[in-house]
Amino acid sequence: MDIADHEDATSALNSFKATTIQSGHTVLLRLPSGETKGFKVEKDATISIGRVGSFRANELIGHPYGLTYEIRGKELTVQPPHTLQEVEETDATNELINDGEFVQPLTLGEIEGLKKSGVHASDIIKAQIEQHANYSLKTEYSKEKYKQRKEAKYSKTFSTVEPTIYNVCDHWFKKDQNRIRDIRPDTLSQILNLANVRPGGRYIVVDEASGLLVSAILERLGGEGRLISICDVDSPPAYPVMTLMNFRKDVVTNIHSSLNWATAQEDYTPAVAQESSPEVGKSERHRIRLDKRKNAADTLLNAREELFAGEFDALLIASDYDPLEILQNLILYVAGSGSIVVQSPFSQPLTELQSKLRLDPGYLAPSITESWLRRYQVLPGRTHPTMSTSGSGGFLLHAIKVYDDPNASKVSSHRQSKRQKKEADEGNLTVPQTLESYQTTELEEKNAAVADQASLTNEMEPTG
Amino acid sequence: MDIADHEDATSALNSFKATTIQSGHTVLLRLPSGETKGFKVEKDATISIGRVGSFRANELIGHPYGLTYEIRGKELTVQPPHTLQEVEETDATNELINDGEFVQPLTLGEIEGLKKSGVHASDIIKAQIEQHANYSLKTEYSKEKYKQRKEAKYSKTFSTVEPTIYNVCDHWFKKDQNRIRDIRPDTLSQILNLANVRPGGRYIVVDEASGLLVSAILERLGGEGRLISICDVDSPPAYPVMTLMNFRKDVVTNIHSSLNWATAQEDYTPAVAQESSPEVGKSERHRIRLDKRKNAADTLLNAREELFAGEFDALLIASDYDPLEILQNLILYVAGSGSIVVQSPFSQPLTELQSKLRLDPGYLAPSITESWLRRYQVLPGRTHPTMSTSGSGGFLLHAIKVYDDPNASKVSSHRQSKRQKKEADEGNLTVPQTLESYQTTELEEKNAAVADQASLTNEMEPTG
Amino acid sequence: MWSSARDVAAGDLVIIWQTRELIQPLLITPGKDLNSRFGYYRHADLVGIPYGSKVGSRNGKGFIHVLRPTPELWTMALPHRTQILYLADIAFITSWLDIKRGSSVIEAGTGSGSFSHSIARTIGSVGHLWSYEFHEARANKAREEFSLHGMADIVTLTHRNVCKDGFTVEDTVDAVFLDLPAPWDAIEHAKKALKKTSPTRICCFSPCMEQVLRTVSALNDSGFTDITMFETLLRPHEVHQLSLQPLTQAVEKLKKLEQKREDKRQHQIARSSKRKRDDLQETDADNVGGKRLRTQESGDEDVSIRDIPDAVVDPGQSANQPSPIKLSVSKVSPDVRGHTSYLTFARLVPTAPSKSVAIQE
Amino acid sequence: MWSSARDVAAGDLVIIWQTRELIQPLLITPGKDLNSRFGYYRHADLVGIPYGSKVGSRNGKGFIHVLRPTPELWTMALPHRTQILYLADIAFITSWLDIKRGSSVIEAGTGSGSFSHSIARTIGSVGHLWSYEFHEARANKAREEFSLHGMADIVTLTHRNVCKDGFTVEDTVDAVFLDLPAPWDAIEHAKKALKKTSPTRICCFSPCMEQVLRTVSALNDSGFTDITMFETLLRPHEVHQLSLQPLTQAVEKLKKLEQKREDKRQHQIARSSKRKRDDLQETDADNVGGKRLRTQESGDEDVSIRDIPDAVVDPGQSANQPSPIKLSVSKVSPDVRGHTSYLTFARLVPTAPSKSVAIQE
Repeated sequence: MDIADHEDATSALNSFKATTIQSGHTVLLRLPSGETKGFKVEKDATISIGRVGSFRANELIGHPYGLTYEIRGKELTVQPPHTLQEVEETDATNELINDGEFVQPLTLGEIEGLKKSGVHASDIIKAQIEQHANYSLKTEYSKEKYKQRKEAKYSKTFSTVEPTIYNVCDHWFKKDQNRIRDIRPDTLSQILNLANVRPGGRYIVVDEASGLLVSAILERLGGEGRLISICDVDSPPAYPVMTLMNFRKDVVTNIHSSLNWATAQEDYTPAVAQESSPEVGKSERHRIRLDKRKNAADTLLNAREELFAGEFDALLIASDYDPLEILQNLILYVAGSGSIVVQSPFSQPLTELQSKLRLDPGYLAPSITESWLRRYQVLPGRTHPTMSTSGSGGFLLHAIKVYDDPNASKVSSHRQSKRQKKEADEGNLTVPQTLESYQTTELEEKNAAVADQASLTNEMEPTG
Repeated sequence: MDIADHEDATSALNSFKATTIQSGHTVLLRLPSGETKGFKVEKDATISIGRVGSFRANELIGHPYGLTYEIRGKELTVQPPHTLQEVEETDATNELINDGEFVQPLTLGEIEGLKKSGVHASDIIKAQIEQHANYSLKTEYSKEKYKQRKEAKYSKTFSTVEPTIYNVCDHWFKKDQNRIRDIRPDTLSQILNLANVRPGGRYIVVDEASGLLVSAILERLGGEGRLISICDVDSPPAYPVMTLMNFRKDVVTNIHSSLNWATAQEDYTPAVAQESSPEVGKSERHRIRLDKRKNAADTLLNAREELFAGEFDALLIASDYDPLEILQNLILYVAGSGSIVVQSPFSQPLTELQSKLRLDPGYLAPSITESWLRRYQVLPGRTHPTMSTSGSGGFLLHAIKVYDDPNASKVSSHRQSKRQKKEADEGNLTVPQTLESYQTTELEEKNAAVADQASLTNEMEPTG
Repeated sequence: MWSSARDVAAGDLVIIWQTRELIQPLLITPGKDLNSRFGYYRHADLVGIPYGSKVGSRNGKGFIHVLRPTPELWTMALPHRTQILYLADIAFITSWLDIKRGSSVIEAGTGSGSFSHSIARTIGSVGHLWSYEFHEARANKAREEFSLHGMADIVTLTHRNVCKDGFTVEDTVDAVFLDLPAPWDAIEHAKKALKKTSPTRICCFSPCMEQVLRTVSALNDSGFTDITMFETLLRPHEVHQLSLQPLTQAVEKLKKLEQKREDKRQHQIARSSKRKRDDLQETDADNVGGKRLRTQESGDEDVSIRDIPDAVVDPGQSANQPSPIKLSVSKVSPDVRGHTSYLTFARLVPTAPSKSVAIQE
Repeated sequence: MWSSARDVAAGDLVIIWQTRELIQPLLITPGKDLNSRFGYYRHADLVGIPYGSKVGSRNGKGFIHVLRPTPELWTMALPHRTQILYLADIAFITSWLDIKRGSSVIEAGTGSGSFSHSIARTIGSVGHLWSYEFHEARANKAREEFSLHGMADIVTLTHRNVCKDGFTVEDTVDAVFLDLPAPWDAIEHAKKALKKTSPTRICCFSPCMEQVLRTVSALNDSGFTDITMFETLLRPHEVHQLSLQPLTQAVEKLKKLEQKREDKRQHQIARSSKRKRDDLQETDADNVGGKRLRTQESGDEDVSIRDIPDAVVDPGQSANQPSPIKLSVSKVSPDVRGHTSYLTFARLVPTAPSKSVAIQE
């Protein structure tokens, strides 16, 4: 890797994110229903998770993420990890069970009584099962389903969920996929890889996905690199997704700056920059305010300077504004060979964009992809895709920024120093080793023609 | 079923399609590569299928479809059906095989020699395998793959493929999916079911899918019912797909008529109908020609009359013309509660159409669906989805034709005879049994509002 | 099966469409009433109206559509006795098994009859369906239903455990469909029931992969060929109206917003008032709040329609602004059924004819 | 890893993009030439140009784009020693396994190094990848490659059969990725290698379902939890220009066509010529032929653009006709990869802390 300062990088890493639960974290808890919910962990506060129960936050602080707990009173007991249980098939079928006659033997009142008397959830279920008239007639599959349903209802256990970008994205996607523009964890992972997001890299992002892209890029930078986000409100918005990441704010401040569509214009002079009068001799309070204002102005001016200097590694866009206009505004600041990734919940805006970009020699191989994801249940003997899946994870357009040479396709055009020319003349004509496979490749069209038909081929997945 | 004449129906069925291969049939053959190709079977002719070999057509005539043959000389031998072979895993891995060192021990000349001397394909493969230096080091999986590749190359076997609509659609989809507008067998099956195509039914079709829809509807009618197709050329086109179905022409003529977009206009008088002068006393040849012309005119006028009389069970559209205009032309002839199914290779034209139809009270619940299909390899121990699948099987819009009552949503409006009124007044208010589940259904919105949001719900697949 | 007359008659089974989520069968029985959330109707009022009619309620509380039953509507309306098969699977199975007019078909089990109705429609009165159900109460209910729907001549329903006792016909059917927990136990029986003189087909419907693996093995052992497996789904698409906002407009709005705030600040400095400190922050907070609120709204309604604050734009100016690009777009609905079942298919090849087979015509 | 300078320098590894199907790595070695179907280039000419430049060939036969390597481009350009992992799987695995800056990761086997490059990029210089390959020649080639690409500090490559001999580290890594024919034999070894103080993760990459079932069972037996399985794919979309023809235009054309033919016929009758008999038929045949030809053409070029015969329309009239609706549309490419592998994931839960654990900060 071409990263210079190894020590600095390490220390930034260590301080970017705590590996255990800390006071002030917003922690995702997985409830017995399978749903995840975010809870603020504050020292000495009580966390209440509905009918599952409540407990003191201190019980979690200092623990690694990912453990499962049972609430007993206000106390938490760490549970051993849950393993799969083999379902043995018996000769029983559902043949003799009459539909609609599946009577629940314990009344609601009885169950509440058992729960209050501190009887363990698994015992309530067992009691129900034993009294269930038809239970022994049901197949093992039906029994298992029944048990799971009951367990979700009476269990007093929960797990803490590590704030990985996968988990946070998954949580938001299930909670409200509109707010993150349908970006599913798989799509997000593709965005990050297509944009070559890496520690030390420099990126521009237009994030109208509640901060999901900003969060994901910051997580990948891990404290090393730069991110400039451009928003359509005058001050940087509070990103609801970022709350769950529990980044250390000081590290984020170092690597992340925010501009808006006005301050991101080179020909625009922000009001703060117009300030000229030093206004000396005012009150202490006034001076503090002026300092603050000065800092904000400096931050803004630095971010502008940095943006306009360009040479960013990639530009990532998830926005409802016309993507072509966004590119026209920002493409200038992307380095040659840098990536452009545009996300949309619908294919149509990207279709329009692609049909324009393919005519622009400044963009290489603009292509549209849709991500497809399928999750499976893998319980022993009962492996199948989950019955309900998300319909769409959104669409991506990817292209590479290139520098056109209008003459290149017609005549040869080279910058050549004398020294280079000499070397070249002396050089032998052997094909380099890394290209040896090329010699046998059969091509049917000239590259100019092929490049025109760019969209008709699968760029990212060559058959091989 | 409400079909009157049982005997007639049966005889029509028996004569609609031969169950064995007949002279004149175009028969799909599945070649060792897995590809299917159509061949004309003519008595006493020779059928030549490339390097697999050639044989006399008579060898197939009278045989049921679906058999596998081996060509030996010009003769065919029926082969026993091929069953799956369990692959036993050995301890061998590919660990010790060097890439690129996979030497073929028999030269091409040697193989040709073996083939000419009449050595059986499986023996050639065996010989190759035995001489293959690394063969025993390869895993059983690799061996199997290798064997299959070789088998496809040297095998002299083929199978006849029954001309089911599934097989014919599959053949065309693989051969040239553009010509059938991306209609995959699964999509086709949905079109037929959504349009409620059944023996005895009456249908209108606009088929620019090389006759795939026409063929599929005729196959489903099985000789009983009516089909009017509307084309954009003045005479009925020759449908390449229909050639493979091997329908009996006389039966097809009875149930299928064709109009074009001009002759399907009520206010247009076709030229043939303008004929008035009897032109008596001409030559025999001239009279035959006139009779022919008279028949064509009668057929045309009858088809027009039938179309304009309306009450068709469904309208099926696969066309490049604006689907809204097509509906405006033909919706009149669809019976109340009849189905409209519009197919497109792209979602966009259907999106536009749906956004218009949902505002038109003459269409109930216009909804867009895309079919998804996945095929699996199920070789023992090697079960997985096939590596390459078709990307898209096209999109469907489905709606039900209804008669609007503009007052219905505001005030009650009823046609009511006195007798009916009396009965109703005497009737009790009990909810009919079939609606009992309704009473417990929780609805959150009025139906008017829900109907407006038609597109937001999954019509065909209610969760249940 | 059901009425093919233009108009509804007493005794007809009709489909009452209230909403997409509320589609119910109704046996037209003059004298009875239909009472629903969407109003009050008399059966007698429906007699004589054409199928497909929209009918307003007597009490003005809503309306219904009176539809002619089809197997597809029946699937949406039927009383569930079990998990049922839906359009995509039914249609695909029908096609692969080459079920058409005149086909002889076996299905086991009958379940809620969703598949049975579709097959009966497709084979017509010259075809026949043998349907088997091992659960007695369900078998009885299905038998009543088939009779009520005029399918008694087409469908023979038998209460029977086919895995144990096999089928009631031999060398008779063109196609077998098995929707059973252990289809492998019925495969040899199915082979007996299939015709041997023409190509025949079988389909096993199994939700889990382990069942598929065992089924494939049993099919292979019984001499079935071309064993293959499919999954098919129907992905409903939602239609949205999308408007792509022009960016230039956002730039102008933001510039104005900032200028306004700056003017306010300068004004305040000039006045040297006491309330200085909070102003800037308030504006910030408002703005952030406003942004978040908008996002939520658009989340609740339609993610695609997005606005930047209109309050700061002079209405007179918008005419000069580029107008947003309007598109009618679609995407797959979020709650797509992700899996119904694996469909394992196989063929049984007819016995090879002897060389002396006469050419039939 | 690779150069992050603006301009290409001698000794850089660059990616030469000729077409989408022809993307090749090139080590810039002034003195050498690049000779391809798309022209003749000297390495020396590429030194000093900015990355991303389009370069014309010296002999005017075409052009290339000179790109900066990324793991994603490398995946498209690399010499295949084995089947390789592609973007969709790599990205998803990276995300689920929470691989990021500083992560310690194991992969087995190395294969063609497609996954290795992506992981090295993502973990950065403060992370580490232990990569194991059981095939000696492949291991040696990969080692050379990693060294050439400046990854030697990040990746430790070991030639080893990990199923038999296990891994070389213990209690060290955050994530394990197994791309092996029999991953179940390596799962206990993987457990040893994983850290025990924080949540860690494993992924097994298996093309067949039977491998998945065995892997799930082994993971469960070894105490891994939250076992789940995914498949992911990238579906490339094609963009087409669609024009919906107005139907009224077709109607007019057909009317004119028929009138023309009728006029011709009447004309012929009037002339009572001998050649009567064939004319009508000829016209028919021509027309059918024309239709079929058009269909084929549209099949070969673009199915969406369709025309009815223009010959019969007066050019002057078309201005009055409604114009076709033009749409820019897309659909999934016909040749989508339908399956790569099943991705089986599981977590290893950290040991529970004792109650006395101090609050770390």
